[in-house]
Amino acid sequence: MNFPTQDFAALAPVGILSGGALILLLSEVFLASTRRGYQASLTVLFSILAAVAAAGGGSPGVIFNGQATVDAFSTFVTVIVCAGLALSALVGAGWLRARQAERGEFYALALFGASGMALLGSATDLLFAFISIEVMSISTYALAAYIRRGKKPAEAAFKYFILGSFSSALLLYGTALVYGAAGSTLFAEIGRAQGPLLVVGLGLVAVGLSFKVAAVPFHVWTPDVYEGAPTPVTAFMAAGVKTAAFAVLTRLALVAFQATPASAANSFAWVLAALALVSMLFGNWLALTQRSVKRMLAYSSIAHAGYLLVGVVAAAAAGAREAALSSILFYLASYTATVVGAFAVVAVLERRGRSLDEEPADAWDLERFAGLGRKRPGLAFAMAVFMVSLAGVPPTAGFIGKLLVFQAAISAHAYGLAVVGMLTSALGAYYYLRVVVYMYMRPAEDREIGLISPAIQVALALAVVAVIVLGVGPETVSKLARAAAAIGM
Amino acid sequence: MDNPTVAQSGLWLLILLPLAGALVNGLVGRKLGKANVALIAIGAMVAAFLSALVVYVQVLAGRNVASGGSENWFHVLGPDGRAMVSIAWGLWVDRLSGTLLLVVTGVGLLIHVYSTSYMSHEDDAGYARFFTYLNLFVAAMLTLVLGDSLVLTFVGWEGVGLCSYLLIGFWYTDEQKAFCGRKAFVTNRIGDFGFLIGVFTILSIFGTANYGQLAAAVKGHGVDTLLTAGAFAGWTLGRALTLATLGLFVGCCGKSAQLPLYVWLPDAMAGPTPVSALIHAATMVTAGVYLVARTSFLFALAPATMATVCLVGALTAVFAAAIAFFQNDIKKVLAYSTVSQLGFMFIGVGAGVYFAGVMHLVTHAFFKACLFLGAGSVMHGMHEDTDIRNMGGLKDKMPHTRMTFLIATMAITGIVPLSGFFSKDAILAGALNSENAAFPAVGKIAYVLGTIAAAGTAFYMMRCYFLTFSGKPRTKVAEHAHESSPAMTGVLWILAVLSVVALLLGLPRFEIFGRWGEVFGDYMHPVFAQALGILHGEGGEAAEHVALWPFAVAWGVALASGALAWAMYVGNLREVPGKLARAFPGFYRFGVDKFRVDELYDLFVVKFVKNGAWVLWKVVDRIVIEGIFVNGIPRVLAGLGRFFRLGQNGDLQRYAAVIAVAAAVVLWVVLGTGAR
Amino acid sequence: MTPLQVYFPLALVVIVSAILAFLLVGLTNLLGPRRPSAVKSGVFECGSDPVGDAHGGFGVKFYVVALLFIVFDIEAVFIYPWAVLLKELGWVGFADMALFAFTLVIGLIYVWKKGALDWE
Amino acid sequence: MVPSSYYLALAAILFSIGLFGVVSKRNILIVFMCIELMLNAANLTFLAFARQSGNMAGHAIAFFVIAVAAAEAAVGLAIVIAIYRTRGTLHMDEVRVLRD
Repeated sequence: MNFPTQDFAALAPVGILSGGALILLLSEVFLASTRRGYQASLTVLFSILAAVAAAGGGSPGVIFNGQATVDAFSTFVTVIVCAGLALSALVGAGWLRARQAERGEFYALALFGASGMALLGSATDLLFAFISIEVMSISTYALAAYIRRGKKPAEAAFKYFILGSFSSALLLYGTALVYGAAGSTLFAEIGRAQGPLLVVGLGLVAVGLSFKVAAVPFHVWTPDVYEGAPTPVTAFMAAGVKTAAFAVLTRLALVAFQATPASAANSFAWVLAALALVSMLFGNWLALTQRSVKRMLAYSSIAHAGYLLVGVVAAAAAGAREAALSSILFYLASYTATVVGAFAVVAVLERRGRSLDEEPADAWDLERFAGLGRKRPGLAFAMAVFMVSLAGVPPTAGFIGKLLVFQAAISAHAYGLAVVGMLTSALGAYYYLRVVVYMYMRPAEDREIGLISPAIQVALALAVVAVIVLGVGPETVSKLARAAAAIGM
Repeated sequence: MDNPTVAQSGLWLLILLPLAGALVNGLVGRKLGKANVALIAIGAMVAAFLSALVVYVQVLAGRNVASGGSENWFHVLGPDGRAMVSIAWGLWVDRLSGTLLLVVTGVGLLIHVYSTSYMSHEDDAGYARFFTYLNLFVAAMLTLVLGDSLVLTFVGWEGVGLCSYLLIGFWYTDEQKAFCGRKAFVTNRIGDFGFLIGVFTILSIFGTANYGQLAAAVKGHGVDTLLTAGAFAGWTLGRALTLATLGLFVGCCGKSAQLPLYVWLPDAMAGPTPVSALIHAATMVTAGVYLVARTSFLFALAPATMATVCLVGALTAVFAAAIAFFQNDIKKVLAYSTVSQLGFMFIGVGAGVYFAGVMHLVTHAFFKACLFLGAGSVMHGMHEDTDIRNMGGLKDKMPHTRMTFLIATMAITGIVPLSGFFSKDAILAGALNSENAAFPAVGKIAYVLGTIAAAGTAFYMMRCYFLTFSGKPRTKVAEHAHESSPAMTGVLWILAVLSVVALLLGLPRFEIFGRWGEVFGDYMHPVFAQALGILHGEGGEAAEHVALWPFAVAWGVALASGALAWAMYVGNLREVPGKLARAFPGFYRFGVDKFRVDELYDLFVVKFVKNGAWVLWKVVDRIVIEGIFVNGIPRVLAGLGRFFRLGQNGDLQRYAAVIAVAAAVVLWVVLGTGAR
Repeated sequence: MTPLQVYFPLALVVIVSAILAFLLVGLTNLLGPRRPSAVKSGVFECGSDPVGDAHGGFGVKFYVVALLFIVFDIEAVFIYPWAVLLKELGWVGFADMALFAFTLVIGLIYVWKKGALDWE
Repeated sequence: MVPSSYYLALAAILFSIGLFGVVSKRNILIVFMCIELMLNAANLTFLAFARQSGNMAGHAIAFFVIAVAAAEAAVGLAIVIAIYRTRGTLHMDEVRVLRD
């Protein structure tokens, strides 16, 4: 029996991320210093290292006897997750310092979470996926409760924890049933099994994953948790958790679609299509009525899960599979850049109480954005870019992503979903542009300009550049996405 | 100057110059002071106009200028489901887009100059904001015009919509104006949805959205060609293209304010007047006409769509003219007139006389911009009062404004030697002679409706002119009105001269005009050759009945109708209202001098026009669009949203129950269908 | 022997003890005299009225220690099968477990330095 | 020998009890315990199937699940303590600040 050196080497990005987390934990207790500025930089450094290791590590393929597959797909996901982590860490630095809460644990937890996400991107085994999900989720539960003042963070973490472990339990029970039906939890083996036990098991697993991607009706936790969690954490959740969960959902969906009985595959496609439909409708719809921008973004992330699910459904058709997969990956990349940027602006403008313990009721109200175009043209411009991208207006990243997804759906003959997607994104533009209207067309309520730090400025600049570059010159990234889509399942 | 590479690099410069102006003014404009802001904005426009001229020299020399085209923007899946096809960042100037290029940069430049004076009452920040949006708009409009694919045109399409939205709501303090912006937003989103459907359909049929490639793809194919690959396999080309072009036309209806999506345009008048002139008269609203002309070879393969375009245009022309009869706000009159004139353009492109539609687009840009800017000048003089009943006698106070307004009014009315006559009548004569494979009668119907609309146009425009400038001042404000600054009147004169000179474009093909006969049509012919070939058979041209009588009818109608207006508001008939008032004591109470005219007007209009048009307007605008789309749907959505928000009541266990029930449903579905 | 036979004595004990428990409590309830009075129904705490809630909070320290115990204790489930099979797994297994233990030790160091193990 | 379907049925019952408890019990700690019950029901299912098929993977999976459940319990308890600190009670009705 040889030491599986190569298998471990293939997971070098995960090693870098979790090693970085350990280093940050130790440095937090040993370097008892009041200056903690290095922690965010260190986190960014580790995420860059991990991304480089992932991109440079090649594609060794199947590792650990099939439990994971390190390929172009997982590399793409890892890089997105690392980008989301780095941006969120930069946002977190300024945000936490202003609340006197900057500690190494924050970054360590984020790094642990990111390592779970990176693992999830390469998971081809249900148990492996379950453990990766738990690594990711437990870190994000703790991150959500990171701010100990006030009622909201604890409540958000609590809801996230209870509902998250509830869905994990469903997923695990489903895994157990699949294990019973197939005698194994490897994706490759699952495809060969059949019978009602397998169908029920896969159904429960699908429910668990739908929870993680926040698809209606498994979205109920999203608005509350996104609102209550510290804003940088929300950004990280919206970007990273969604990306990782979609990665594994996509891989699993391909397995389920290829499951032997065609009727079962059909019914899974139906379920996913229904989830996509209601997610697009309800996500956009409920976002319409929100006055809190943070909560609006939470609903919008549900809607975007719907658009991504359209891509997953399109992947069911053999002809459009590659286009659909690459569109999902591109969409995830563009959504990560956009949503982290949008939450960064929310973090800047968040209303703070007079004392650290106070929680103002309307901390993220639309009024906070009134007159921003005059007060801070740069910040307003950045937010306008993010909103326009989320609305899917060209020439931004969001437009290309939507166009690719809908085109894949049409190629897969999912006309209904494509049309509903276009209609709901037309509807969605209303609430995104309402933010723009407030920024440019409403007089400011006060002269306060919010909290802005160099780190957040860097994060915003990077996000804006990414959104515009992905919109104007997406070819580099989408070529990578197409290469990654050719996963040999 | 005739080095093509210079022109090519100039193409991107054309878009980037106004964009750079917008960026500078947007980010630091409020600190620069008004003079510098104006300098930057106008400098960008001058440079863009000069680049446009450089490019146009190439086009005149018979060369089309393309830039990019090989630089990939992104790839989409081709119709066969395997190969990826590329959408490129490419710009393309031929005679059609070149002409629009000149209009956009030229008229845009003039309106920028005008605005420096018109907007001078704004504070520094507002001034910078205004020019930022204006420059941004020009950049987006140029993208729309120059883009060499439907996707790139869509980029500009969305951009101009966004700028229009921002500029309508420019004076944001007013709740009513915010609402108007919303109306524009909703109708434009409906239009965008249609546009996207069209783009996706075309992508699925041909696997490309590039105009040149599309033209090559349909070359040699007829309506009955069977599609073999892609999402529309098994359909005939004509059927698939009918779907695609109808989608595109819904987009055109939204952007170009056609029935039933026209409602936003009159409300868009809430924005500053130069904006109305640039965006809502000269450029953006004509984008739909441009799009139909640009993709003429696709529309030509879908006769049903052509008929729809033609009919919708004709109905809009009549309908909007009828509404304009009972408007008293000078800008509203002009707005409905714009809707009506856009209808004429659609008759042109729908009936297959593409060059006439485009020509009317150009001449309309000149005279309608002139009219709007004249209205702005009047509003300045009248202290922002826009009600023509309060004006009168301004001809002595504002001589320049009056003269230019009169010239432009005569142009739009169709008085003979001016440009509007030739472009409008080229459309109507062309429609009369056109043949539509799907609905043969459509050309004749459009001709009749168009002639009625032309008569209406002559009347309400003359009414507007006479009420504003003739007679005696009817209010104190009107007595003290003053002429505007040279920056404004100078621009007015340039536009007035242009709207006369543009007649050279439209001379009909009569012996006496020699080689100037239909010069614009000949010039545009290469652009539309393919579409005309499809419509009239390969190599064959439309039968050239250059009969004199349609022109004579049109001239007569315009003159008669204008004369009636003159008679009612200036001439002998003026006494009629007074006599009526004495005859019917009920009116006597209103027998004050300034109201006489309107009483007759009401008497006249209420009986014949208002009731019908008003009911229609009420139904379409207030109930269908405003009631259902603008207010109704959002209200229903918000109401239902509130209902569903009850579920989001913060109780964790309710959430868990929702998840559990949903999981049970999912299991039921997969078991019910999957396990068997 | 079938499993049933092996576990029969155990089952017997369980059944007997269960019967006994119910019997004793039930008989007391049935047979015992019952004469409630105000004094008897009143709370009794060394002759004085009770102060505060019986559900008093524990110090948060208890929870922290309990949490740490759970986490470190559970890791033993991995060590036990590993220890049984150590010979077969060889150096590969040793290296794996070393990595695992190393991570745990870093966690322990962190907890220690953080002061979570100090009772005071 | 007890048929493994008995174990499976027991696991299903335990899982359902846990699920029901999560949805209906108003005390946070009990909800918390119900979730642990669900996880252990899944564990039991794994073991039953492993025994049924003689496949050892199920046993290994159970170990992993136990470890994960412990980590989850640790974080969960910490969060419950945070709730108690901000609310002073462990009743569900107090955890409803975040809502539409």
